[in-house]
Amino acid sequence: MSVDRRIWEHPVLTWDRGEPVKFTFDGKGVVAYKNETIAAALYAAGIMSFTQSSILHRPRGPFCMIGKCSQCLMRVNGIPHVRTCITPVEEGMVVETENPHESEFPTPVSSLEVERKTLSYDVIIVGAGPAGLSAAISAAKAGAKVAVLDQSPYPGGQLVKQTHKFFGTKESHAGTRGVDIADVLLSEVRDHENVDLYPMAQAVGYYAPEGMLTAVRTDGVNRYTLLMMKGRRYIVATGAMERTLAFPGNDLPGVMGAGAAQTLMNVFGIRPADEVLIIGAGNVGVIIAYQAAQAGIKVKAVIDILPKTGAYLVHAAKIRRMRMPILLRHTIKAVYGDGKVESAEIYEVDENFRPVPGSEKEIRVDGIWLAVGLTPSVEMLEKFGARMKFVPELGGYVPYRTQYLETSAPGVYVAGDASGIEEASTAIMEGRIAGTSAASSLGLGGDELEEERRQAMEWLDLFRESPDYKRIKQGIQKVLMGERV
Amino acid sequence: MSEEVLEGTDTIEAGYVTVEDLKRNDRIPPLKALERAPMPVIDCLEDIPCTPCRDVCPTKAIVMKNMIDRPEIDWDKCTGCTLCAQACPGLAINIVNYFFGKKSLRKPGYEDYSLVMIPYELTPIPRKGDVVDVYDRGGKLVGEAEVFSVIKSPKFGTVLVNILVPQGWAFEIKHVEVRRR
Amino acid sequence: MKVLVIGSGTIGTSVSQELADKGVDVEIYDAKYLGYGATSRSLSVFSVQQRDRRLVKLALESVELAKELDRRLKEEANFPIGIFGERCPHVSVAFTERDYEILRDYSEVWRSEGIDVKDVSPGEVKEELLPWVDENSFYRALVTYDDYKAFTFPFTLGRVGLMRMKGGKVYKYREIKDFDTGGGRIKAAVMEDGHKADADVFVVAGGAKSREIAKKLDDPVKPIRVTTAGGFCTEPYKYLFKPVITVESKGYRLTQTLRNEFAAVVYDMGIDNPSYDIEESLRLLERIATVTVKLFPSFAYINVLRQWGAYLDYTDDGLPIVGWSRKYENLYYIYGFNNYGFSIGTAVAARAAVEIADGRRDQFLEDFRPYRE
Amino acid sequence: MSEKKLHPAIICRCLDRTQEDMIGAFHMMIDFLGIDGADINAFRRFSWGTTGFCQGRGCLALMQRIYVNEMRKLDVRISPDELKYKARSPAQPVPLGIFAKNNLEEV
Repeated sequence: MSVDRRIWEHPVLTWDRGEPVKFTFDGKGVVAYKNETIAAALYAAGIMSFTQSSILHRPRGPFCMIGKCSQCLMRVNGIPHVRTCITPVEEGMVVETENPHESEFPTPVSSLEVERKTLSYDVIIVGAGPAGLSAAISAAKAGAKVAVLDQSPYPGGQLVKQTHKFFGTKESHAGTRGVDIADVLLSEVRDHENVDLYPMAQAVGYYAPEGMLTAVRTDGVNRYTLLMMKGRRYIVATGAMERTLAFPGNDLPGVMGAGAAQTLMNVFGIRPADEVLIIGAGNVGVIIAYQAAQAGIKVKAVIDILPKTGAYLVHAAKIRRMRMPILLRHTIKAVYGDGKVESAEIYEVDENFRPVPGSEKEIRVDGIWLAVGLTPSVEMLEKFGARMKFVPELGGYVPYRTQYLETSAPGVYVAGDASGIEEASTAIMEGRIAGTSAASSLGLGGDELEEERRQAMEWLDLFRESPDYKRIKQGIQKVLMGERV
Repeated sequence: MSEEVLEGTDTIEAGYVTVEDLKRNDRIPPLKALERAPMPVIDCLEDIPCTPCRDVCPTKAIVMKNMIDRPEIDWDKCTGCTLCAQACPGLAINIVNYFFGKKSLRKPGYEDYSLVMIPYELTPIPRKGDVVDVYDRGGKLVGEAEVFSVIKSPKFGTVLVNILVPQGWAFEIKHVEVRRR
Repeated sequence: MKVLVIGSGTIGTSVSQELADKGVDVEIYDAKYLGYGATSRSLSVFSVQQRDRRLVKLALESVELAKELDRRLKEEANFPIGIFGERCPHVSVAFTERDYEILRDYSEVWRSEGIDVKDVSPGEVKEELLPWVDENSFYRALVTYDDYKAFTFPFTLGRVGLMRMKGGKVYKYREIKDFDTGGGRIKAAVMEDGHKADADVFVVAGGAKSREIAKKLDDPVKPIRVTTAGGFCTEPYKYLFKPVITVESKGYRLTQTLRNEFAAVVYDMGIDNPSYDIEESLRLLERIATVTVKLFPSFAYINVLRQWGAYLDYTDDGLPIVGWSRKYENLYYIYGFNNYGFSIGTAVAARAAVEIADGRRDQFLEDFRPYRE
Repeated sequence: MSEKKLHPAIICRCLDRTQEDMIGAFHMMIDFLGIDGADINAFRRFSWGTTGFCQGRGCLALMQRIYVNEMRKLDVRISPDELKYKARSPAQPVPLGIFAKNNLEEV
């Protein structure tokens, strides 16, 4: 009987996995489902080690599940270095492990098919998370012709990975589960005929000499569309990137970012591990701990080096009452295992973050999930030439912006976590501000648009009155520019 | 190798809320209100920008001037309709029908029993008649109890588990797990 | 003697290190970080396929000097990687008969300096050098065997290391905004913050940016054109692809680097671009992609990891600008290296250092003087 | 605790650079360039960090931390704004052939 790590019973989620699809992995047959990526299907079959590292020849497995970390590269149909975590399975595919550095040149079984499209829009939005989708809706309501690009096959950003109901007010879809908010926003986007949504389209760059945003849409392992897009306005809503940690064994298969674990569990319905240790007891850490329980995974502990959880009490309380230990002032010493995670050693620290002698504990786990914070994804903003500043309150390098979220690059707006790490609800409001502002700068919309923007700005002001957001407010002051005329 | 049993830090800093914390924050409904109707016990002790409980309340019994304020309950206005518990994103609200045994159930031996409604989003989902282990806010086993009824909130999708427990447990308990069917 | 060198690219670091070796007190100033500009965007190939006899000679001389530099880095500076790679064939591809005729003219220049040139058919290229090539994609090719691959950064930064061992200093992110002049001399370079750096001799080695400096000094040196170039680098693959490929008619060059990536550059000879911002360009990426896929169809699947833009300093006669200023007696120019600064810079810098430090005139450099017609 | 094989702490997964390698590269950079010549770009070059498959998405933040910590040991305070490094296009590796035109004459 082959291994099947798929989740078939879940209190909140159901999955449309699609028809069964067969492919081979290193010569052995694997049964997957049409809506899975290669990496997801392999994980479901119990395969954790995907590739071998270049110099130390260490086994590696997926770490990010969004095509960034390069730990899932394989040879597919004779094409080396395929990012299997974002490549959908196809019937009859030949998938092979490789050491990417010893990988020979491509011997593809079929030639590359590329369609080139030159397109013009009023507003082009990069990122279809809560900020990008909200921006699209607002700009479209004003009558703008809008394009939304998203690298993932399942637009909605981090919303699609959230099983819990969200805080906020009804204006920000409070009380609705993240995954359902994504559906609400997406269906609203689809109701507007003047919005084109491009899933699986990775923005490659903005080329100033040509004044063109270029994106590549993946239609299959050998089929792509090159989108060359001219926008009168651009909104960058690229969200955030997970931070990582250096500790011995941090590259063993089974160690992954919280986002990767969520993608496997909640997007694909696959158990990434049976027993996990979660590092970081902020909101992300305790929320994935609860999601793990929903997926039938045992959480051995949630540890945090700080003396206080950064999470909301109600989220932390949910896992405490399920007897999941939250160990404060604890950090990871090392992860052990032969080819994959087998155990972790943690220790306690004192007020000065020095190890407490003799406090080491060993925990038997097969998964380590890192939830140690987020950093704004600002690459596209850099390509547009927006001026940046390091603002610790906002999580890293963020762009200068006006109160209407226009950056120092004229006509380029920012919204959501890319402007500073906050929440989905603030991302929705920032999306509305950026969307309405972009449209209104094009002379579109009227009083109604102005009113929508005013309400969103007022809402954000009230939201950020919360003690947890005072710091963020201070951070924003550091990068706030005067209004652009 | 033997493995140490891990226990979490028992402080409010680690998400550990006690009945004492609730009492200090006036979250335990007064007896007078409990005699009139089931009442919510709201474990929300932070200034979260979050308003669904207020917005859903048909009698405006939950007062929150700004979105970041904590919910304050006007015990006189509350009718015990349970909508706030269904709506709460933090699963932070239990509904305690304190005098259920005496006033509604009228089953011999259950006079001092309460009916506690717990929002639930885990599997296996308890079913009517199941015996469940009952835990307090810190995950300490309080005892076992019988599931009186289970409904799924039509509007919010959250499962609501009603369990019969002695009155003494009514405010202590916060979590259940199926022990046997 | 104290010399202030403006620019820390291939030329600036080479001159500085040579000067430091001669016991001169050297300071390098760069407006950006060390090795910024065309240097960090080059393919780091020592190529003998130059269009002029004098340049071929300098290229051959550079290889010998670089070998010595490599040895010194390993032995004196304990730098294990060194800078030097392997000798490699260089395949110049002609897509058309006309291209081929132009190439043959160049090859006469190479031969005249004793370089072995083979004139080969597409089939022979596929058989002997490049099994991945589409033999129907081009007309003919010329092959030489005297090029060398190297690492760029150990080259420039290694030079800085050797220079510092002799007491030299480096200053990055210090853009020189102006000069204090008087009595036909430059007294000091002035930074944005008003800081002044004095020296006995000032050396302009700022690549394309040298044009601005000459303009600021109102010195009527030979004009240069500043043109765009672009490049890209791919993910690493097994090191199998030894040759360097050049398509002269497309201003294109590709190779697999010593780091196992494929890297290619294209030169855009046409436009004089007044901006010195380094911008990525879609057009140049398209040219690289089109030529690469035309020659090697299966490389369509090779992943582009990063791309870059660069600005190059071209002269109309294709020779660099090297020598003393006529206007300021303590100002020395060394720039205008077209697209071959890496190939010949080592030799030119060594000769220039002799002129600067010893006051001797190098007859070989006479053809490169700043005021020639 | 029984003895177990201690794995290295990997900073750059793409090119297998451990924490130890990175610190070594940092000091080699200081030896070569001095504190005046050192910066995050030179550190990238000496360590080869940020130049692999992920283009720094996995390692840059860790490298910045190492850079700041090691500089602090040399009594140099580094402001994070000095550590900014501009990532180049493409934002994610894409096959070269996507950009190829059919006709050589067009380019």
